[in-house]
Amino acid sequence: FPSRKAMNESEDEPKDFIKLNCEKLSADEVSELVISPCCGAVSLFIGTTRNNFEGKKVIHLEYEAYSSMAEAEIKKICRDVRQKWPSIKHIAVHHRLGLVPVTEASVIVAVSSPHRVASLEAVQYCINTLKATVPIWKKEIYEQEYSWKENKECFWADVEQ
Amino acid sequence: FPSRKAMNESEDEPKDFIKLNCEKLSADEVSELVISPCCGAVSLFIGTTRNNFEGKKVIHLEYEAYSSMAEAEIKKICRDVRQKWPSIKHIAVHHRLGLVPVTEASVIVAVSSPHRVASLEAVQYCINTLKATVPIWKKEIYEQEYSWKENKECFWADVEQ
Amino acid sequence: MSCEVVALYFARSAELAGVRSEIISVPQQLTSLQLWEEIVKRHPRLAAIQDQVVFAVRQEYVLLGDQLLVLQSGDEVAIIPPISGG
Amino acid sequence: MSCEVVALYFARSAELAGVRSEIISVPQQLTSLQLWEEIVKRHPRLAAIQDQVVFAVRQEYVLLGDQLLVLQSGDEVAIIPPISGG
Repeated sequence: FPSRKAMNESEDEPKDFIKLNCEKLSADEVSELVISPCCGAVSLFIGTTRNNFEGKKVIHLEYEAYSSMAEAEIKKICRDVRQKWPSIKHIAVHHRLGLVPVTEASVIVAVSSPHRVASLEAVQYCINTLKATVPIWKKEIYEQEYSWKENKECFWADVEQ
Repeated sequence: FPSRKAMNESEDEPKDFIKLNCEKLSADEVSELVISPCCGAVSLFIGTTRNNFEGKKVIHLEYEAYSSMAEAEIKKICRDVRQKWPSIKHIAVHHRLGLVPVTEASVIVAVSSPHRVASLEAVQYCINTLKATVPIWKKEIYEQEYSWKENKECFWADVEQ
Repeated sequence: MSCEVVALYFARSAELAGVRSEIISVPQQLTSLQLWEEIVKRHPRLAAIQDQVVFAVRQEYVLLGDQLLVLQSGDEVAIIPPISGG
Repeated sequence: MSCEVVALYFARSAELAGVRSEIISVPQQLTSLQLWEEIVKRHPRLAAIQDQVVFAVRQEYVLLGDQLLVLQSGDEVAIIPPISGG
């Protein structure tokens, strides 16, 4: 039954790939994780370190996480994605921790689906929700000072800032 | 003036990277092209070859292009993107031609911008418009037969098909 | 007055025409539908896809119809079946 | 009755507390605001960010307020300043 085997989509069960560590991120690695023979679309979002914030020169970013809870919150996002877009196949969320130099990636989100609309919408939902709910913190380090950032998506952030 | 130099965003002038050839595509290569020190966001779309179409097993795809016009049409898309989302920095559109085996990428679109909404919207616009306007053709090769595909976005396609 | 244009065929139109490019002699001024008829005279099998093709004249899309084309020798005229890139 | 929970501090809350984790003894039942007051007693500098923090109790978000917490020894209680991942 070789052809039946190759066609059997259930052999490529939907998977969530979640990783938080200090390693440099790779778009190739993350996209390879989610590519599936029964999918025609992979959408990725890559968050990279900018060299400036309100006119101040950014030297690098430094990330820390409540890692076990962050993974649990990312799993919740994956579960929600699968409810909203049932055709989604694989989801990968890799977040780098520690120092991230300018132009390097702090986060890569990748989603595969048979057709493109689902993966495009889902990757947008993933990164928006990650910014609102996943306990990770970013310190922006300038030449003379630093600042803890606050995502505008975080509902308990100081609205006055 | 080292810091002024590093901050000078105009040194990283917006660029369009367009490539159509038979080489294997790389998400890393395409994302590296568009990453910019003044951007925090890169969005990618990767179109990959599926193993099935309406129950038929797909062996591989074969692409051909009217290359000079395809490049011109992609440049038009880039120009439109920059009008719609003026914050967009770099745009890359790589389309593979010739044989593309199952799970390999036929197209990668990548867009960078300071903040993520612009790049997420623009990458979606790019792939949607590419499918509607860029003269590239895909032949789907099954075990016993083949079929020339027609994008549903192509307005002069046979609606009856 | 006639001129020599470069006719280009792709995908299904190349299969039906049995050729990918050729020089053809056509009137300098004619409608796009008349141009199509000239081409179908050379390659009758193309008639099968008349409702599913457009031209690209000097790399700009032109529908088959009453639009007047003003051609010069060396111009590219491509027969464009439904596209499927991406 | 009191119990020993693991208090975790991150980012600005770790800077203000001067510690990243510690075992603290707290009542088994108290509101989340009372828990916050217990913690501010130990680390008065945290008072500066009272309006900008939430708890994570056993890794679930809890706002500072009247919500009653039922704690057990070993539970994780994290002080969560505004997040900025991505």
